[in-house]
This record gives sequence, structure tokens and C-alpha cells, in this order.
Amino acid sequence: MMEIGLNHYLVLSTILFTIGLIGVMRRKNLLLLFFATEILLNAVNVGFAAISHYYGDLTGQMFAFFVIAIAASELAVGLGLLIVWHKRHGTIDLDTMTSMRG
Amino acid sequence: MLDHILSILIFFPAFAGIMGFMINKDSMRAYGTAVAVIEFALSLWLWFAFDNNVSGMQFMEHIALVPSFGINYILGVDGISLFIIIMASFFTMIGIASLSPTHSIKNMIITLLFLQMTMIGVFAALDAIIFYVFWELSLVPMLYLIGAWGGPLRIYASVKFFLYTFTGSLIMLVGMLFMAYFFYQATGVWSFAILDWYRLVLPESFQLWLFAAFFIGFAIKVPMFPFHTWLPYAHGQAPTIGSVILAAVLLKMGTYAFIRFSLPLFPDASVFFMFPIAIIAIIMIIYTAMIAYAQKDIKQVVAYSSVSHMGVIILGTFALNVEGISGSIFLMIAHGVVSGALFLLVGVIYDRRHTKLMSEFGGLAHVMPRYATIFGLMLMASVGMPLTINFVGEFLSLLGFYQQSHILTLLAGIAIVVGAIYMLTAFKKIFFGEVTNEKNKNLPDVSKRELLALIPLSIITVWLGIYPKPILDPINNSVEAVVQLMHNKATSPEAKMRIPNVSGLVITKTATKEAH
Amino acid sequence: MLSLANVSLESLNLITLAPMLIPVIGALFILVLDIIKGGLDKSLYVVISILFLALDFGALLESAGAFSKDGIMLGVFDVMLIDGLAIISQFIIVVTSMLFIPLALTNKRFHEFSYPEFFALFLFMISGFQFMVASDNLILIFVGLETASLALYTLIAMHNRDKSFEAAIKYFTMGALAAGFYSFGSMVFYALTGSIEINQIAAVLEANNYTDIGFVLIGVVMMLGSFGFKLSVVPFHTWTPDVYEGSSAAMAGYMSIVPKIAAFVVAMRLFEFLIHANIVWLEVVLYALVVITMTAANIWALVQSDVKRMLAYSSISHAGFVMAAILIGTTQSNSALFLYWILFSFTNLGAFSMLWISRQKELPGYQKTDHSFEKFSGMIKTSPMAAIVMGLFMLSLAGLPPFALFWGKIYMISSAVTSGYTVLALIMALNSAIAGYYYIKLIVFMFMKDPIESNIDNNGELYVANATTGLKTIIGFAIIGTVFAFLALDSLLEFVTAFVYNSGY
Amino acid sequence: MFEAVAFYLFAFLTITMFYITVTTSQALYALSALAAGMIFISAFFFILGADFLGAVQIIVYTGAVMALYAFGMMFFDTTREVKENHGNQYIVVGLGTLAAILVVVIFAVPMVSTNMQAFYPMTEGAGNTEMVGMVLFTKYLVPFEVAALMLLVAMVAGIVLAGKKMDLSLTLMNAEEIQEIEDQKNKKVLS
Amino acid sequence: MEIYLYIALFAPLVSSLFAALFTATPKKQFVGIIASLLIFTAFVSSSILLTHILGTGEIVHVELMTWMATGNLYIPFGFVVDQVSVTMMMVVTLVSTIVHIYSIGYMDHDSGFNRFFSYLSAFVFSMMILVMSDNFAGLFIGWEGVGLCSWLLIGFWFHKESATWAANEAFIMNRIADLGMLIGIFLIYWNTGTLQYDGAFAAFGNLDQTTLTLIGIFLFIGAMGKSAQFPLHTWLADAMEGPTPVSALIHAATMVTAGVYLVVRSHELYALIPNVGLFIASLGAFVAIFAASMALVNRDIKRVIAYSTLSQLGYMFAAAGLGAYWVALFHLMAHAFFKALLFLGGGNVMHAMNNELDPFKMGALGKTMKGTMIMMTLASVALAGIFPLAGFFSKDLILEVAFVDHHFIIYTVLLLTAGLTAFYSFRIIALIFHGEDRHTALGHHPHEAYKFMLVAMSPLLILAIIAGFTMKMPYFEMVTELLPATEYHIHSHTTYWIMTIGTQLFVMLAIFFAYKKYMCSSVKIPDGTSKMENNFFYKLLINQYYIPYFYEAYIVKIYKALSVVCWEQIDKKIVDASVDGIANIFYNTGKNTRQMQSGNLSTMLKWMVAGTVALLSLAVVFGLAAKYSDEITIVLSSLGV
Repeated sequence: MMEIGLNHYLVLSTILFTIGLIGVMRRKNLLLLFFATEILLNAVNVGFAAISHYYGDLTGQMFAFFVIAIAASELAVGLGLLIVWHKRHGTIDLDTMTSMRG
Repeated sequence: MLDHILSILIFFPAFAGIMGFMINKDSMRAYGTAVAVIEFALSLWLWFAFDNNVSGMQFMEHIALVPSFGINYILGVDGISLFIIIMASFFTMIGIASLSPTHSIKNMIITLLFLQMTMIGVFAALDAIIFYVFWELSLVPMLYLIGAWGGPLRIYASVKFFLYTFTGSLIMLVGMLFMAYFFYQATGVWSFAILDWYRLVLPESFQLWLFAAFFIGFAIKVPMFPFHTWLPYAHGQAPTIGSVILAAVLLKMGTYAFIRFSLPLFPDASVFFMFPIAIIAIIMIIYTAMIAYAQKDIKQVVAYSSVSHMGVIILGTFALNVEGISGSIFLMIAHGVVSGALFLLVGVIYDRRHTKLMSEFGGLAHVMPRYATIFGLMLMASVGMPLTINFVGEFLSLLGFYQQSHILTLLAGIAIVVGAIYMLTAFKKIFFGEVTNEKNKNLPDVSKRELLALIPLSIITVWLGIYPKPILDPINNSVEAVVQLMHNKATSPEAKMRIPNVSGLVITKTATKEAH
Repeated sequence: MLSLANVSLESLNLITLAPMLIPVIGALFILVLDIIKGGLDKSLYVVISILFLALDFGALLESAGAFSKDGIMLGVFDVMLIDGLAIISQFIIVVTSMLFIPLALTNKRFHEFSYPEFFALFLFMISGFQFMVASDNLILIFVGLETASLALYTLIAMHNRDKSFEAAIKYFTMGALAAGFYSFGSMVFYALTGSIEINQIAAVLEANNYTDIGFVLIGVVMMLGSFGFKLSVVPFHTWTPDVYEGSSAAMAGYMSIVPKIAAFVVAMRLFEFLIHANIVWLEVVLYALVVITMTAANIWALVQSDVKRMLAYSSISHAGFVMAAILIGTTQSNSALFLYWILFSFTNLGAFSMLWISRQKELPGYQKTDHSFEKFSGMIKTSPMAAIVMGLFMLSLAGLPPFALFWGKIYMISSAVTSGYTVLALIMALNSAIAGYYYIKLIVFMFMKDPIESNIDNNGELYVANATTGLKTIIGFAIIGTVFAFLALDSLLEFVTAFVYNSGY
Repeated sequence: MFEAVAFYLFAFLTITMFYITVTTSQALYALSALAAGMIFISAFFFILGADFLGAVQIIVYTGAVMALYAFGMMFFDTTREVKENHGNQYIVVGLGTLAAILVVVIFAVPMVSTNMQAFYPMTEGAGNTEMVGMVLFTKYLVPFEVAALMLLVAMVAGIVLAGKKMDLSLTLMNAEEIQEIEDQKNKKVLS
Repeated sequence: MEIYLYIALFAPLVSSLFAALFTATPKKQFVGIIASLLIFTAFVSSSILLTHILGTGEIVHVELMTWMATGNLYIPFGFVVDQVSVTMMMVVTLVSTIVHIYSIGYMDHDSGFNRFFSYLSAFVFSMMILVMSDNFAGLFIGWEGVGLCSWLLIGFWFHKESATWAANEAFIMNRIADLGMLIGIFLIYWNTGTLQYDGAFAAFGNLDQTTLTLIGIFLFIGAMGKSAQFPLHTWLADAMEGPTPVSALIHAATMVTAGVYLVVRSHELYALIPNVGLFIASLGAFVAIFAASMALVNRDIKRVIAYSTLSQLGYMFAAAGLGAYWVALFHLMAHAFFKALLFLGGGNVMHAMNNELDPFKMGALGKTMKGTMIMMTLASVALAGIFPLAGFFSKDLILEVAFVDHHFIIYTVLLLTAGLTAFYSFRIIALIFHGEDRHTALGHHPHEAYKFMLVAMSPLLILAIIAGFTMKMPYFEMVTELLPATEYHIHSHTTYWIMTIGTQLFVMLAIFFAYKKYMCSSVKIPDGTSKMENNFFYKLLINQYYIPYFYEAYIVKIYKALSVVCWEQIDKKIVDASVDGIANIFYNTGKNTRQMQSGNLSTMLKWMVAGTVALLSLAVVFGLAAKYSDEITIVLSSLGV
């Protein structure tokens, strides 16, 4: 129990990922929803770093590195979209965007 | 030119149809008639050039299309398909010539020309995929014909027609793909050519499944009980020309396909399914005849009578002997002529009164004697009066099946009784009695334009009833080849017994002929 | 200490990068051009984009030639993987893009086309897709995917109306979730094998004889979630109809083809080796997903009242149909996938283009959405040519012979038949029949109903309101591709089969 | 021992922080918790010896991402309490299941063969940053460049979307209105 | 000789087509004349053929062309004129010539004059095909052809509901029988390989008894329909709705005897199956008395004559069934003459009475219609079989046949029938021509028919008188060249004389009784009150043993109801509804589940996660199962699975 193995990190990663998923499903405010997607990516990063460490292999770190880059650029686009929407509707609650259905 | 006459026959109407877009609306009917006449002349030429003594395919064309997947453009006719092709072009011709004034006639004629292409294509194709292409394609113009010029329920009817047949043929397509795969397994080459498939002897269990797959496609097209319910709607709602072509040619695709595919490809399965199918055919014959009797609408009577007659055709086909199959092919033509004519006749009064309910009429024989006469002739042909075209086919079909089963033939023979019942009742309701409805008092008799279509049909009805030889001979030759093929391919002893060995019979036949 | 990397330029095989770099250069060129001289007309950008795509096409031809000579090429530290799949899919991507971009030349003005950035993003997106298909490194795939997706979100939003923002946000958010799944899946595979290159993953798993099957499956599930989203597999499809409805018809048409083929290629790389390893679970799950996707999407398409939405569901169904190829996993089925998609791209692009040229800015009262069925009532009477063309596309989509999709369909069903998936083949056939209904529904509206008053008055103006020569040419291409597909079929089939086979699929 | 303590401590912290992020109704709390969580995550990276990654994490996330979010929050005026309509709480059950399954599975199965051969092994004696740089600019050169491309795309996208030109929609305007606006523009240029 | 054969065959066709040209135009006298001439030509040709055959005994056999030939089947249009067919040809052409001429007068005022001749000649043509064909298929052509013409002619006055109804009834009933015939033909083909008479008959010798019996039965079913034998007899009485010349020609002289002709023609078959023959004879005898009983009370002249025809057909079948083919044929011929005469006379009466058919409303017509009266009386005498008229020779011969063959039941029945025949024949003679004048009160002013009509009828009269004693032996000589030449002589002279005289006395007694009952002044128009009319037997007879009602209630109505059920319930509600139902299932599923696409992003995300979770659970289950597969196997096996 005290010896921290790879599995510990993977479980942590999974738990964090799950929290992210809960957030994704629970949040109605888009900004806060985006927070949850960041959590998802961060959770994975923990896993990657841990695997990388236990294998003595750099690939995992590389992946994590790119995940960070991706998270950052997604943020830019996402915020752009939110800004446009907010300008027009004054809200970023996703319950307001249900004009298409069925 | 004869080398490519089939391609010309197929694509000339389509090309003319495209050109038709440029024609002025007022001249459209003349144009359509001209094209159809040329097409008919071409098909007659095909007949004259046809060698009656050859039982195999003639005028073969072969163009590689997708050789790596075995799809090729192969055409050819034999005695089985020749006359149906001629009939298709003939009916398009008289259909267009007798077209009553209607809205958007230009679209209608172009549609008809495309329909003609698909019809001839189906009967000339010798590659399963090419066959399928035309088979499916024929749905589209028909869909439009019913949907755009039909009665109040036209959209329901046309969509039902389309989807029903489409569904069936997709299952058939899976069957075709299987067949090609089996061919590939046996030979290492992909091929969809029907003549190649003929060479393949399949184990019986495969045959049964494939037969079932093909059967669904064909049965819906025919239409066989219980897949027939699209037909009354389609006929009931279609404009006259649509019903005529549907009854005369399109339904024949199914029965033709049985002879072209099911029988020679799956002889054992054919024997296996012979009795179930015969029972279905008998249900079709009697049950639909009874339904026809209960109808209030003339067109529905004719529509259901079509189903009933198709039952006899199916029965003849599954007689699996030369007499029965020849008879069923002849009956296809006969039924085409007669039911086509009947639909045209129904169209005549519909044009005048815009109703098809029998209760609206009565005593028309007083007002429209010529009409009544022609109707009477066709009615008699429809009930199978000897010396009319229908009798030859019905007689041969039933005669053929009698070899397979006595009791079932006896039941099927009830056709001639129940057929008479509904037809005569309908005739009585429309033509006999006093003229009770004011609106009928001054109906004009058949016009020249209508006679243009009806007279040739009447002549054919009687002529081929008296002298069917010109048609029966080529059919006979090809059918003998098919039956022989089936006999040779059959693996189970039951099938060997059921399907006669024609070459064994030839001797006796010449002997009989010499004796006379 | 680290020794300096000693890399020769030849071993990098930089030529493998050429097809991807050309659109990037094009995009940068457009951006620079805009900085130097603003306010240039969109037609210039359209043509520049086409030119660069043509160059791209040339480069692809080059790669194709090289591939048929030398086989699979690896490049730039083995990150790039140029095999048959990559080449065919890039051809599809580039050609479809070339056909798509002239749709910007509309008669009416739409917001997105007034931006040079639109064209730059578009080219970036193409480059992203090309990277995605030309690699088996999960990182590069991920980055390429995100590049393309981010550009795509923006392109959708740039249509600049409420629905398009809504669509973009929905797409974006779900995309972010899918990215999460993707990275988690990659992590599981990495944890299992220590590698993130698909062929090595396959090799290691093979060597371990799939001992940790539970872990493999978790990775597979995550990947399925991610690619299910991209390929709009039910139940990950929910974005599709909304996004199609929200974006312009042209963009919707594009989306129904290009992103999906890219995703298909990756899915093929990722799942094929698992299928071949006889992982029953994956077969069962894929089977179920394929059937559900085909059928459910068809059923929902039946009840749509908007043509574009109907086409959205139909493209879901088509994607499900094609997914079957991955399940079957033979050379024939994989070839069928590409064949199908090539033929589908012509037809679907044509159908969406027809919607695009009939796009109105102000909707009359009877029309609730951009392309409701009522809009097309009696089209044959007011605008016959357009109706016939649209009808042709519908028939082709329904799989009616001899139009393009029919050939794809029979080849696909045949591949199912050949591999013993008889029931699947029947389900595929029956689904085509269900699909027949909604395609015919549009034909019914166009050909059999009476036109709405106002449309008679303006003589069917609305159906071609947006048309210009450029658009008509594209539709012409689509018609030729749809109707005369059978002429090109043989060479196409041989090309595709050879490339797929030589890539080891 | 130290490792274990650190792990559990930071695990607890990150989980708490992220939990707050997804549950709190105060946007500001959420933001702060997220930032804190991110920083705690970088702690794992340091524990695991991925120094460079840890640095990047702090710089990019806490520096750039959080700043952007903060700007966004100010823009959207979500500093006050966020009202969200959480209709169906059944999802929570679903999530519980999901989490449980995942955790159980990963707990239950001890991970993988240990004799894994590293494809890009860490070199003894070299610093993490150095090693990362080595791999990044050889093996992952192309992805790196593509990532740059992606950032460019994101930048362009952000500029376009948030730009002033999006305020007026040519898509929704008819031809006359567009003409009018262009005339006005030309006038401005002329005057 | 072939040319005469063709003339005899095709002259009626030409006549029909010629008349058909004028169907749309108003009445043209010359149409009738030319048609009659053409039929007469046929008669002359037949006569020439007859003399040829009588002279040389040579059979004329031609083959015009192939009709159907496929596979093993070969059916030509072949015609044969031999002793049997020439008899029929003579009867047919002679009676039809007379009927044609008669019709010129009878149809004088009818607007469908030209059409009538067209139909009538067409009938003659069909009948000629029937009798002249040399194979069963050709016979079937004529068989159906006469059915068609009968339909046309019964329904000639198509504005009358009853006429068209009767026409359809006749056609459909005949069709039922024709089905039997068709099956018989199929049996012959598949067992002998040919449909030619000579070929088939030659092959019958090799067939087993069962097959032959089946063939015999099915062919006889065909004959039953055409000859209106029980239970297919109802149409004949109803067929009297047609114009009277039609009744005379078709429903007395020619068509209805086709059944007898078929049996005679197939004598080589029936000779091999005496059991079937006995059945035929028994049925014939039954029909004879059955029909006669209905004729006793009927109040419609034409129906009475029709029943009498039916009864006589019973005689013919009795003879044919007992193997006395030539006797049957001879009676057929003789019967044709006097029965046609009787009908034509009846036609005169009808004309005179403005189509009134109830003899109770006539009476004392003898005063105004002397010629008709004489003719009808003589015809009735002939029918009753009084010496020396035709009926005596032919009918008594049948009685003798039955007697000689020791079929005493049949004999008794036929003898009784002879008495009944005499009674009902003279019942109507008495009611029409004698007794009180009951018609003037009803406003009828009868007049005699045209002279030429009477003249036209006279050959029939002459034949009815002389045919018996002049022709019996020559005919026997001729026809037995082909048919079995059995002479039926009662060996004991005493018995012979007792029988003959006894029969004559019995018949005369019946005539006397009829005159006594119906000539007296007390005869009134029945109004349903008299005691006799309420008698059970009277009711039974007047209602034709309730058989038509039975058919109506239990066959027609049920068929109708069943048809409606098939359509409304089965076809629409089951077959079609299930097809639509399948389509609707899909559509409704779509309708009900489209809510899944709520348009809410949160829901979409939930779906996506839910999908993944579902797949994950599957994965975990599978993964665990794979991992612990050994344990699972142990547990399962311990559970006995």
C-alpha cells in the first residue's frame, strides 16, 4: 500500500477523469463545462506521466505535452465561440441553445 | 446494325426521351408516337431477324463493364424474352398513341419513353446486375406516373408500390451476390452472367436458400399472394396508361424472372418448392377472383383479375415441363394483351365520367354499343374463351401442371369458373339493364383515337387465339432447352423425375407430328 | 550524456510531408495576401485554394506513383506513414475539397466568405486531415485531428447566425469530450504496450497474446467513443443533425464526407488488427453498433421534416453502413469502404449543393427551416431541371441502380456475403429499403405535389436563387460522377483494391 | 515513504479541488479550484521526474489558460453565483457506476508485463528537459510543427470569432442591406 | 368433298360476320335473308356430304392448320365428317336454317334485328366446330363457343334484368361443367399423348380401369353442364328468357344435345367402362322424370317446353348410357325436329299474346291461330310418342333398350315419364288453344303469325311426322358403320306387342286426362287460393323442388358474403394491414424516439457518456469472464449446466 505503483497513478487518473465526466454532464454553464473538459485532459496527463516514469520511456511525457497544447488551443476556439454567443444572447447557459431538435 | 439491335432497342427510347425535352408541348404526342412506332418497328425487325430454330440466345452483345467484379453488359434474346420485348414496345406505342389529353403531357411521354427503356432492358439483359439495374430503374418512371397523374390516393399508392418492390428486390440482390460468390468459389472468377451461372450445379441446401431470396423479389413483383396488396392500389390510382403498362409488361418481369433465374439455376429447389408455390398460386387464383367479385370499382376488378391470372402463369411455370412453361410464357403475352386492353377500356369510360364505380353505370350497351362489343370481346378473352389468346396460355399452363398434380390442377381450374363469375357480373352491372343514370345518357361511343389502340389489340386477341404458332414455336424451342438444362442439372432423384428429359421426348414428338 | 542525434536528410524522407505542407503554404499565402492587400474578392481566394489543392493533388499523384513502386513509405522519424489507405483517403479529401470550395461562389452573399481567413482555415483543415490519415502515431493523429476540428468548428460558426453558433458550440463541446476519450484511450494503450504507434501496439499485444484483454477493451471502448463521435455512430451521433442543420448546406455536405473518411482511415488502422486477432467482443460490439447506427438513423430520418436534417440522418446511416467494412475486415470490404465513399462523396456533395443553391435568406411562412420539404413541393413544374437533378441524387442515395451509390452498395454487401456475414448483408439490404422511403419522400414532394402559390409566381426562382456558373459546374461534376460512375468503376475498383491490398489491409 | 505521502496528499488535494470545480455554484470558486488543481497536478509531474512537463503545466495552464478563463469570466460576468438547472439527478447514479467500474477494473488487475522495452528510454544522467528536447525535436518534430499549426489555427479562429466583423451578419442581411453598409463604408473611406 | 366440308363449316361464320357489319345500323331485312341463305348453303353442303357418306361410306377428314403445338402436344384444327357428325350437321343446319327464316318474321320489330342474326349464325358456326372437330380440343372450342353464343342470345334483350341474369347463370353453370371436361381432356392427354379422337380411342385399350373411369366421369361432367343434367339443370329453364327462336335452336334442338353427342362420340371410351354408362343411364332416367314432374304444373309455356326438353335429354342419356348410342342419336335427331317445332309454335303464340307466357291467360286461341295449333298439336303428339310419328320410333326404342337390357327400374321410370310427358304437353295445348277464351278480358288481340313463318316451320312438321318410320332403318344402316350395331328387339312377340300397345294406351290415357282437366270451362286463372295450389307437392313442383332457392341461399349468397369477407376482412385488414403495419412500426418508432434528440447539449453529452459506459460495462463483463473463464467453467459445471 505504501509502495506507490503505476496502478495508484492510474486509479488517480481514472478518478480525476470521472470527476471530469461528472462535470461535463452536470454543468449547464458552458464556461464551467469547459473547466470540466480541462479536467479530463489533465487526468490523462497524470496517467501519461506516471506510465512514462514507470517505463522509463519519454513517449508518455511527449503525449502529455501535446495534450497540454491541444487543451490550450481548444480553449482559444471555445472561448471565441462563447464570446460570440454571449454577445448575442447575453448568456452562456446551454439550456438556451435548443433551437434545433428532433 | 443487327449486332447491336438490342442496345439500340434499349437506348433509343431513352435517348429520344432526353431529346424530347426540346420538343414543343403541343407536338409532344406526335413525337412520342413517332418514337414509339419506330421502336416498335425495330422490335418487329428483331422478330423477323430472329432465327426460330435456335433455342439459345441470339443477338448477343458483350461489353466489359466491371470485369474485375464480373459485371458485364451482356444482352441477348431467346424465344422466351423475344415476345415480351415486342409486347413492351407495342404497348408503349399504343399507350402513347391513345393517350387522352392530360396535364403535363410532355413529362408523361418522356417518362413513358424511359419506362420503355427499362422494360426492354430487363428482358434483354443476360447479366444479373444489368438485369437488376433495369429492374430497379423501372420503378422510377412508374412511381412518377402513378404519383403525378394518379387518383386521390396516388402518393400512397405510388410509394407503396415503390417501397414494396424495392424491398423485395434488395433481398433478391443479396441472393444474386451470393450466387456470384458461389460462382467465384467454384471457378475462381467473379461473374454475374446468367449463362455462366447456368453452368453451375449447386448443392440442394444452397439452392433452397437462394431460391427463397430470389423468390421474394420476384413474388412481390408478380405479385404473389400475400405480397399482392400493392397492386390494387397501384392500379386503382394509376392513370390509364400506367395501369396498362403495369399490367401488360411490368408484372411480367416477375414471372419472366422465375423462368430466367429460378428454374434453370435451382432445379432441385424448384421441385422442392413446387407444391408450396402451386398452393400459393391457387390461393391467388381463387382468393383474388373472389375479391374481384366483391369490388365496386371496375378498375379494381380488372386489377384483382390480373393477380388471379398471374396465379395461372405461376402455376404453368412451376409445371416444370415444356407444355406448362410454354403455356405460361404465352399466357404472359396473352394476359398482357388482354388486361392491357381491359385497362384501356376502363380508361375510356373514366375519361368520360371521371368515375370508375360500377354503380354509376348500367345499360351502357345502349349508349356505347361499339365500346360494349370490344369490352365483351376482351371479357371473353379474359375468362379464357377458346380461340382467344388467353385460352391458349391458360390451357397449356393448366395442362402442364396437370402432370405434376391432379388435384391442384382441378382446384386451379376453378379459375375458369370464378373468373367468369366476377367478369360477367361486372359486365352485367356496367352494360346491361336500362340506362339509369342521367349522366350516361349521352356518352359518346369510342373515339377514333381510342379505336386506334383497341382495334389492334382486338385483332391480336383473336389472331393469336386462332393461330398461336408464330409465337409458340420460338417459345417452345427455348423452353425445351431450359427444361433440358434443368433436367441435366437436377441432382435429387425427385427432381430428375419431376423434370422431364426433353431430348427423350423429341423422338416421340416428331413421330406424332409425322403421324398427322 | 545525450549524444547528438545524427540524422541524414535522406532518411527523413521529407517528400512524405509534401502533400500536407502544400495546403499549409497555401493558407499562409492567403493570410499574407490579406495582410498585404485587404478587401480582395472571394473568388480570388477560391481560385487560389483550388490551385493549391491542385498542387496537393499533384503531390499525391507523386506519392501514389512512389507507393505503387516501393510500397509503404515511412518518413520523418517514422512518424509519417504513407500507405495505400493514406493515399486513397487523401485523394478523396483533396478532390472533395476541390469540389467543395467553389461552392463559396454563391450568388447571394454569406458571411463566412467575406473572410480570407475562411479559406486559410479551410486549407489548414485539409492539412490537418491529411496528417491524420498519413500517420499511425497516435500523437500526430491527435494533433492533426484537433487542427482540423478546430478549424472546422470555426468554419461552421463563421456562417454567422444563431443556429450556426449553436451548432459550432455543440460540436465543439462534444468534440472536447471526444478528445478526452481519445487521450484516455491512448493512455490505456500506452500503458499496455509502452508505445503509441499503432503497428507497435499491435505487435506488442500480439506478442503478449492479449493477456490483459480487459485493459485492451477499455482502450478500445474509449477509442470507440472518440471515433464513434467523429463517425457519428449511434449513440455518439447526437451532434450530427443539429450541426448539419446549423451550418450552411455546403459545409454540411463537406462534413458528411471528408472528416468521416479521415476518421474511417484511423478507425481502420486502429481496429483492424484487433478484428484480425479475433477479439469476439469487438466483433459483437461493432456488429451491434453498425446495425443500430444504420437502422436507428434510418428510422429517425423517416420522420424529419427538413431535407437537410433528413440528409444528416441519412449520412449517419451511410456511415453505419460503411462501418460494416471495418467489422468485416477483409481486403474486399476495406476496398468497398473506399469505393463506397468515393461514390458517396459525389452524390452527397451534389445533393447538398442542390440544397445550397436553393438557400433563401428570408423564409416564407410555410417554411420553418431552411430546407423544409414543403419548400420543394411541385418543383418539377416550376423548375424541372433542378428537380430532375435533385431526384437523381436522391435515387442514387437510395441505392437505385445504375447510379453511383448502387455500385458501392453491392460491392459492400458482396463483401459481407463473401465473408459469411449473411444476416448482416440482409440487414444492410433491408436498411436500404427503409432508406428508400425518405429519399422517395423528397421525390414525392418535388414531383407529385402541387407547387406553393408564391413559387409558381416567381417561376421557381427560389430553387436556383443562389446559383452561379461555378455552383452549376460543381453540380454538373456531381451528376456526371453519379450517373456515369459505372464507366469509371472498373479502374476505380482495381486502383482501390490494389492500394488497400498493398497496404496490408 | 516520502513518495507515498506526497502522492496521497496531492491525490487528495487534486480530487478535492476538481470536485469543487465541478460542483460549486460559485464560478469564482470553480476557477480558483481548477487553477489550484492544475498546480497540484504539476506536483505529480515533479514527483514522477517529469520536470519539464511540470513547468509547462504551470506555465501554460496556470499562466495562460487560467488567465484566459479569468478574462472570459469577467467578460461573461459570471463572477456571481451561477444558476444551473440540474434536472435529472439519475445521471449521478450513472456516473457512480462508471467510476466504480473503472476503478474496480483497474484495481483488480495488476498492470501489464513489467519487462516492457522502452522505445524512447530515458538516458541516465541527462536532465529531463534535455531529454525531452531531444525527443521532441527528432521523433516528434512533425507533431510539434503541427501543434504549432494548430495553435495558429486556434489563434486565427479566436480572432475571427471574437472580432468585430462578426457583429453584423451578412448571412442574415439581404442584398439591399449589404449594399447599404458597403456604401457607408466607402463613404467613410472617402471622407 | 373437302370443299363442301369447308362450306358447311364456314358459311355460318361468313353469315355471322356479314350480319355483324350491320349491328350498329337499324334493321335491314336483307341481313336476315342473306344470313338465312348462307345457313341454307351450309345445309345443302351438309346434305351433299351426307349423300357422299351414304353413297361411299367414306369418311371425310381434313386438317386445316396447326392450332397449338408445344412440347409433346400437338393440336390441329382438324375436321372429320363421319356418320355421327354428319347426323349432327344435318340436324344443326336444318333446324338453324328454319330458325333463321322464322326469325326474320319473329324479330321483325326488334331493334337488334341485325345483331340477332349475327349471334345466331355465330352459334351455328360454333356448333359446327363442335360436331365436326376431330379432336377433343376442337370439340372444346365449339363447346365454349356455343356457351358464349348462348350467353349472348339469352341475354339478347340485355335491358331486362332477368335475361342478363339468366345469361350469366347459364354461362357460369356451363363453366363449372367445362372445368370437368377440361380435366378430362388433360387426363386424356397425359395418358394417351394425344387429343385426336382416333389416336386417343386407340390408346384407351391400354389404360387401366381407374384412369378410364376418371376420364369417363370428367368428360360426362362436361356433358352434364351442356345438357343441363341434374344438378346443373336450373339454367335451362331460366334460359327461356331469350328470344324464342333461340330457345328452339339452342335450348331444344342443338346445343343442349351436345352432351349426348359427346357421350356418343366417345362411345369407345364408355364401352370400356359400363359402370359409368349405367350411372349415366340412371341419371338420365332420373332427370327424365324429375324434369317431367316440374313441367306438370309450370305456368309458363316456354318453361314447360324447356322441362320437356330436359326430360327428353334424360331419355337420350339413358339410351347412351346403356350403350345404345345409335338410339340416343336417333332420338336426338327426332327430338330436334318436333321440339324445335314446338318452340317455334310457342313463339307464335307468344307473339300473338304480346309476350304473355301464362297458358292460363290464353284459351281458345285455336280459333285465330289454326296453323300454329295444328303444328303444335302434332309436335306434341310426336313428343308423346304416338304411332306413327317420330317420337314413337325413337322414344319407344329407348324403352325397349332399357327393357332388353334388363334395367327394369330405368324402364319403369321412363315409362312413367312417357305418361307424364303426354300429360303436360297436352295440358298446355289444351290451355292455349282450347277451352274458354280467357285472354280477351286481359286485353289481348291475338293474330296468326306471318305466313312465311309457318311455311318455314313446315319442314319440321313434316319431319316430325315422317322421320320415324322413313328414316329409322336407313339411319341405323348408316350410323352403325361407326357405332356398335346392336339391334334391340324384344324376342318375344307377345311381350313386344303388349308393351307397345300398353305404352300407347298409357300415353293416350294421359292425353285424354289432360284434355279433360284443362278444356273444361271451369279453368280459371290460378290466384293461389285453390286447394291444389296449396298442396305440398304442387308447391314443391312449382318451386322446382326448391333447388334454385337452395342455390341462391347456400351457394350464391355464401359466395357473395365470402367474397366480401375476403376483401374487407382478410385482404384489407390482415394482408394489407400487416404490410402497412410493418411500415408503421418503423415510422412510429422514429416518431416516438426522436425525442432522444432533444437539442439540448447536456443531454447529448450524457448520451455520449452513457454510450461509453454501456460499452465499458460490456467490456468489463467480457474482460472478467475471459480472465476467470476457468473458474466460471467450474462453477457452471457444478451447477449442472
